[in-house]
Amino acid sequence: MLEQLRKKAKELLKNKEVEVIIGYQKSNNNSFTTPCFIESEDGVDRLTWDEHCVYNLSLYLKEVKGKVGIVAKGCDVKSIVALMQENQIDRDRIKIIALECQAQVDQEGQILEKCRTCQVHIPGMYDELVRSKTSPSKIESKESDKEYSVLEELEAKSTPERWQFWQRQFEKCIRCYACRQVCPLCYCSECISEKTAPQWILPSPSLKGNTTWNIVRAFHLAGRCIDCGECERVCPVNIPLRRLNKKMEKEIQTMFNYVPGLDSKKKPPLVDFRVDDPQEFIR
Amino acid sequence: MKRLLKKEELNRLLLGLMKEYDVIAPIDEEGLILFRPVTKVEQVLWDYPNSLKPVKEFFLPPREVLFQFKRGKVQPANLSLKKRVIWGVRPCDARSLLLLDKVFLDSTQDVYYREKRKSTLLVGLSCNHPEKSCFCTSFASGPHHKEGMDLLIADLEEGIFLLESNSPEGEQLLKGRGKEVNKIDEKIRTKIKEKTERKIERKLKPSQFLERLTNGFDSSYWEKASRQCISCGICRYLCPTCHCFDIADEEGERVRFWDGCSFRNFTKMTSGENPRFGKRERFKQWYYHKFGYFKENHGVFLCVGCGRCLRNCPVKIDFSEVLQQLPAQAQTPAREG
Amino acid sequence: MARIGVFVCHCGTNISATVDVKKVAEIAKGFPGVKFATDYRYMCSEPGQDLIQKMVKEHNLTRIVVAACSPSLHEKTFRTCTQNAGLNPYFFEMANIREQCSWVHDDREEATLKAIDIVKLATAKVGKNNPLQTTFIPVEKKVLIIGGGISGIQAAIDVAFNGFKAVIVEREPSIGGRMAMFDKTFPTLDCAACILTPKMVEVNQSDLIKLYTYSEVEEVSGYVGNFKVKIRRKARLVDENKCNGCGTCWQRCPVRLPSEFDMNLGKRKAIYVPFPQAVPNVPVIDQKHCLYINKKKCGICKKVCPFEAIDYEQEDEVIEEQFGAIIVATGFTMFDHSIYGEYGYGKYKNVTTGLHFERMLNSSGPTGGKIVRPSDGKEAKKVVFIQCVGSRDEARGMPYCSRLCCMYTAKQALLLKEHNPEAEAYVFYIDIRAAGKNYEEFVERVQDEYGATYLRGRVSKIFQRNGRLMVRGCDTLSGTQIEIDADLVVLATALIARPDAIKLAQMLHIPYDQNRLFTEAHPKLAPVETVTTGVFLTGACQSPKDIPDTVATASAASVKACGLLSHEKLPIDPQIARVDVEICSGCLACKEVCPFGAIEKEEIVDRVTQQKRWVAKVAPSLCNGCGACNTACRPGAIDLDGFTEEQIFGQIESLTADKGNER
Amino acid sequence: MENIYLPHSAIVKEIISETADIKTFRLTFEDERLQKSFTYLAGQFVEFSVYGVGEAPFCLASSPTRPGQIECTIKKMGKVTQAIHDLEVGDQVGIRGPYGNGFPLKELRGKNLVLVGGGIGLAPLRSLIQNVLDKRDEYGDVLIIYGAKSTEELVYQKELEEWENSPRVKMVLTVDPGGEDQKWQGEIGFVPTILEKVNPSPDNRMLITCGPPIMIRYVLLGATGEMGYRPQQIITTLEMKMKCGLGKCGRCNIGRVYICKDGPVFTYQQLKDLGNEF
Amino acid sequence: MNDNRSVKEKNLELKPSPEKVKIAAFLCKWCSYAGADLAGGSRKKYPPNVIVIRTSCSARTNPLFVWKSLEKGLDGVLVSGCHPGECHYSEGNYHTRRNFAVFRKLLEYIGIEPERFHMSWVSAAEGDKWAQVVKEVVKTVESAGPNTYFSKKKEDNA
Repeated sequence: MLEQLRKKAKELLKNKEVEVIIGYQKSNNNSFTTPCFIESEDGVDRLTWDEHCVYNLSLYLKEVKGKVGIVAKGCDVKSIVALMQENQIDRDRIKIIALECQAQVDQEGQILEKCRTCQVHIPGMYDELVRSKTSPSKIESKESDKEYSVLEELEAKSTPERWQFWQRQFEKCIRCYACRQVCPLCYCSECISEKTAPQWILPSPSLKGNTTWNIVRAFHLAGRCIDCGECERVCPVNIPLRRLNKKMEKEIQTMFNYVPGLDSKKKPPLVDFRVDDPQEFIR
Repeated sequence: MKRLLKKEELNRLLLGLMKEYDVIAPIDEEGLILFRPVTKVEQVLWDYPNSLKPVKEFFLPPREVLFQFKRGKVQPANLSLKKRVIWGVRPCDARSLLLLDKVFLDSTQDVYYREKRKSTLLVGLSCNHPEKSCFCTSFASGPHHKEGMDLLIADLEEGIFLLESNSPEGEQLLKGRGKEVNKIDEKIRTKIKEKTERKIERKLKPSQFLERLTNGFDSSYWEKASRQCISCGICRYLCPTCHCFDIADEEGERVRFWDGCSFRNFTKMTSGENPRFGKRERFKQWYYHKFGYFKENHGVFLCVGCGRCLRNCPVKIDFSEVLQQLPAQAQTPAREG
Repeated sequence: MARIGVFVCHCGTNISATVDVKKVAEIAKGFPGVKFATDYRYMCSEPGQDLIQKMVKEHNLTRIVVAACSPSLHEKTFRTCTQNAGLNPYFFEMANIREQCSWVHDDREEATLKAIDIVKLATAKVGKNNPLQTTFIPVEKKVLIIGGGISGIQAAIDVAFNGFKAVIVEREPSIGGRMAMFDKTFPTLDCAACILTPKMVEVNQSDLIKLYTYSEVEEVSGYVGNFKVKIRRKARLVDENKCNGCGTCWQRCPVRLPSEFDMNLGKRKAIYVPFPQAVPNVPVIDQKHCLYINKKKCGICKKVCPFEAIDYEQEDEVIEEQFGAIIVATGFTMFDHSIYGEYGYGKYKNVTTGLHFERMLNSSGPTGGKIVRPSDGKEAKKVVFIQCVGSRDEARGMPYCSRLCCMYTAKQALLLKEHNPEAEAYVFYIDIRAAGKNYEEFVERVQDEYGATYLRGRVSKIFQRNGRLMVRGCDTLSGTQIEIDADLVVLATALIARPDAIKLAQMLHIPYDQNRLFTEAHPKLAPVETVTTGVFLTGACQSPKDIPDTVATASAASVKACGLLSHEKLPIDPQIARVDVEICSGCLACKEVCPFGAIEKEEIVDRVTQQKRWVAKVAPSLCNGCGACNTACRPGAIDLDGFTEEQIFGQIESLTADKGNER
Repeated sequence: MENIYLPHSAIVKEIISETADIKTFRLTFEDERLQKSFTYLAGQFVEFSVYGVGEAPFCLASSPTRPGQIECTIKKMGKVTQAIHDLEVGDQVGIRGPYGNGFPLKELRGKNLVLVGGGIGLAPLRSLIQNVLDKRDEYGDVLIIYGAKSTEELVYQKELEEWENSPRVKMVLTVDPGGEDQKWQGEIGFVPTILEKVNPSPDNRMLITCGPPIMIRYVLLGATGEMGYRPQQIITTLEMKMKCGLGKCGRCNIGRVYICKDGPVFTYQQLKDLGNEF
Repeated sequence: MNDNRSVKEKNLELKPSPEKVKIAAFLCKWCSYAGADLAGGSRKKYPPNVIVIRTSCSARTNPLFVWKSLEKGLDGVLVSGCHPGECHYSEGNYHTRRNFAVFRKLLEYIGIEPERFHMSWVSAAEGDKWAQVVKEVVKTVESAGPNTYFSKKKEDNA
């Protein structure tokens, strides 16, 4: 697969279809895989592809100007679709080199939770597709592979227990905003957390400020988050952020039968409505 | 003064400290290694790489109430603090406090910081298994340095520890404990010291940093180096020497809390002007402040080589690489990246 | 900080009865920014408003809070008063301590505490009000009148008389509505056609009034002064311009069908005019029953028509026009009394309704004016009238009185005697409602001169006994059970709203009540207006009305509409949305949720990066100020004046000031 | 040991509204001892606190040579300035400072001065002008060039006349093109162009300029261009976001210096040595 | 709220009895606010715990206002608007319905008792329904007791 990727990348650069390609590379002396920006043909050899390419490169699309090539997994493509839905990128300046991806692993080599329930091993949208020759080795499925099993444990708890659990988590937050900066859908030039008139969110990492910040973030991603899992990966204090977004995803799917990142023509759920939307909770 | 103690003697020392002081030590909290107040010896971790959050958090806390105001009256927060001991500080963190002292204890003393420094004893633990990302040796420090500590514990393996005091209070703690240290112990200790220092392969040559930075200011190198950065606050917050903070009024209190020059509104003026609007300028500011301006003003780099920034960067930027590959002379733009 | 003046109103005793207004004013002095607080018996009165203007000068106040009734009553009054005091009219807030406090609580202590909170809320909000300037929009000088009955016709005539253009949209092939079906009208016994037809002709001949008959309103958008309305002109299959109504076609048409206009007592053809004096006098082809349309046979009407006016291929046509104001005159329909099994409707042919009787009375009606029994066509001697069929019947969800059935039943009893002196009229009633001018005298005359027997009581059952229709009821005055063998029974069924009233209300965004009757802006102060500025109500669609009231409301509505149109341009509410382009990142979520399409994409050059980027732009004339965009906008780049984030925030903070987060 | 973050409470004695969105606040410290002992230099600034809202730095517009109240001229821009503009006479605020280095009076002594101000930039210069006028003979002649966007935005209108008729002081007022109204007799044009038009000779003269960054940039270019001023002869203030005022919070760090501690007043030469971040 | 004005304040504090729950009601001015007025007009009595904040449309009520009210200590929040199809702006309440259908799940998920947040459709003609809604909401919020989310534990800032 790697040679195909490099060949395609070289082609794109050669006939000037793109000015830069955002991809993955092994950083030279240590074993880390990191994002990279290739601008010349012979730089293409730095491109790599393995199960450590966890980064969602679509977060760079808004900053990098001009014609851009991007190496993308299935989940990354979903976030590109979501960005198109919200007029943040125009499709024809982007060339997507999509890769069939079985699963990515975390630092300890465990398969990421999101990959267990992934339905886009073959990405939904692309300009070039790189398929893997070998038949995909079946990941041994665990019973916890049902789509929203990650939520069951917390949903089973009582309300006060849930409040204790989340207060415990939000207390750890140091407000480094890595969860916001890494998220491709958090593209606002001035985030609501920076607003002083009115001050929606207390700026210091107090319990009250942290709780409000995490609630605002979860609500602002409701119906938009495509579960690339980056926020949870980068959180230095290991707050289970994915569980917040996954809960929103689950509720929106059950109520409005909408899954984000699949159709760039569709209106995101919270700016759309149907006359027969559920309203059993309204007196 | 140097003494040799067995493990249980060390534990007894720790227990004694717990009676007299508030003891803060590294514990494992849901997989995170953090310094937390401890009451039981078992809680304390012994073999751990380094804590996630540096001990800076006990002197320049993530959030600190400067004063409260009620009905127009200003009530400063009470500064006096029960005497405490931070156990298990790594040499790099201890040294970082000395650097912070240069900022907070200069001519205009920061009262909050000073009270905390005065009422805290530092009992360090030297490193025998440094991380791949550690490079304290490149910045006038080392796995066994006792700079900035009151007492340093060196683990000679097989349950024997060589304790060396580095301040009168340290000596006070050590008096009448354990055995004399003889030549062989000294030799074992220096052998272990050199062995660990050799383990640190990541070597930097900081000498040319200042010069390369000064004339590389406008180089297009920074455009390439900063591209990968997502401007979050992790490297700034987890760095033991980064000391920038913000002040705001929150519900009846004026609070000071950590801030980072990586954020766009760090230098955004109310008029909308922002000298460091772009990601490139904000990325550069970290390097120039730590290895340029601080060096020029205080003659020492604002870095202790603890490696936290390398370990925790979400996009794995290796900042030591960024510095190593700093071009000697000014770069002409758009060279192959 | 703004210098706020708080004025707490007693409203006579409406507020001061349960709220300690003195204490509220006293405590209001302590709220942030309040420089002056007082209480007064009638703030909305002349001296009350003078008090405000005097205090503004004396204490150079910059913001006004009046704690009194609901803003829907006097917000306008006090805004003008604030303006006259030299301040921006939007530096004013109303604290509703009457409808939402003094009237709904009886514990004086709690009511006072709540009033204090409400006033605190208002002072917090007013402190953050921005000075808003009203902006103006051009007005389309044309009125849309939905419904061509007497109310629509009268409204059109009055609008034209004022020199403005009017367009009547009537669903039936001809205007005239219900009144065209009547024979005589009470109390003067004028012939309905004689007073209606001239008005219909006047409407048809006026060059300021355009008629769209056999048409319906399909879609309404825009707002006062600029309504964009789509009208569907259903295909008549007859070309209006060519046909002069000579009638050859409907004489030769072979298909005979029951005529709805004659309540199915008479017949009409497949190509027909509902009634002789129809305006426009142009027939329409009933596509369901026309032989040519269904089976491609016949086609006689096309052959015989001297002016080739018949056009089987004619299609529905949807036209769009601009209007400055809309008058709703859609009238009423009759209550479906078949649910009263005891009256045997459907089982017995001779049980009919008032409208049937009216058609029989009418000389151009199906029976040529003779009152007969629909079962066998014989003359009806004994006629029993039953009042309140459907009206005043809580169990059937019809609590209201239809107001005019007593009168037209009395008229019908009188005319029965006139047509056939030997006939006997019996009227079962609960209470006679004859409150209009000369109404009571009219009913007295029917009873004395014309000998109609009025029986106070309800009818329990109508049944057949050996070929005779028996009406059993009681007469509570004499306390006896009565049975009358009647030739004919006439039920005075209730007047109810049109079945599609809700669809129209939603199209026009006007509220309606549980009886599906359109709700007026205020029963006493604004009976012909609705809360949606520019939309007016007349006639029975608002509540059952007889012809005198209908004509009165029609003239009232047209004056109101013309009042709007007489302005060169109309002030629009400045409480609309504003975009802060510094913060907007161009995701256009606001554009998606805007019901009025008031937000468009705009490319600007960023002040700092000098690069082009997309932002949202609000069209002030289209924005109605709903604020849906504020919620959809994540970074809070769009704000709605009048209900800004800061204002609502300030209110929440003032509400929770004593909740301990102010350590 | 004095807590550097603790504001001293002061009372607003008088509020003069200069323009639609600029007001001058006259303050005195609540405790008399501090009121007497509080000394400062022209060009220094204080951190102005409105409790519950926040804190922001403002230069002292009054001069140390005129003891009594201290004055700050503040333009309504953001949350804190909005709250300040809402203050009433008699309200209590917090003041800490003075911070910053202030104008180098020693170097200015005996020299002719040209003061170039733009909009609210005249506030720090006013402190210097009053200082110079109170010790008139220690300085050469004084030329004041002051401009604003429009006539309504000129501050200290009363004092401008007073300065004009004080000894050996020449005053040139200007408004940006389009900002003039009928009654305006002064110049029309941007401040840097007017400066080049008046073209004061650089010998034995120091140029001090404060105002919006764009204006300062053109004034510096113009002055060191054909007007022949050497960078050491030009003094300006640098506008940066400041929080602590004591070089701790890292916000105002440019090059080796902290604007709040080592500035905000710099000679153009110093700025040049700072490297081109500026 | 700028506190330093209190030196001058003559605040005769009428301390509200602590256990009385305090509820904010965001009412759309076209229907629910008018319905509340009608309840007043017909002298329908209901408990005084609900304070009304008037908004242009229920769609203007940002769910984060609801969180802000709970965060600042209110015991319950009610959002009320026009019945679907009757919105003066034709679609406003449809958006409100979706926003809060999602937001209330988030609130419950992080541990806010469902009894604290309520929504209702009250038209301009439903005075007595408004009184009924208020009674029910006050009873339910009282069952959840006062809001102690942020007041119990003193935030540590070690």
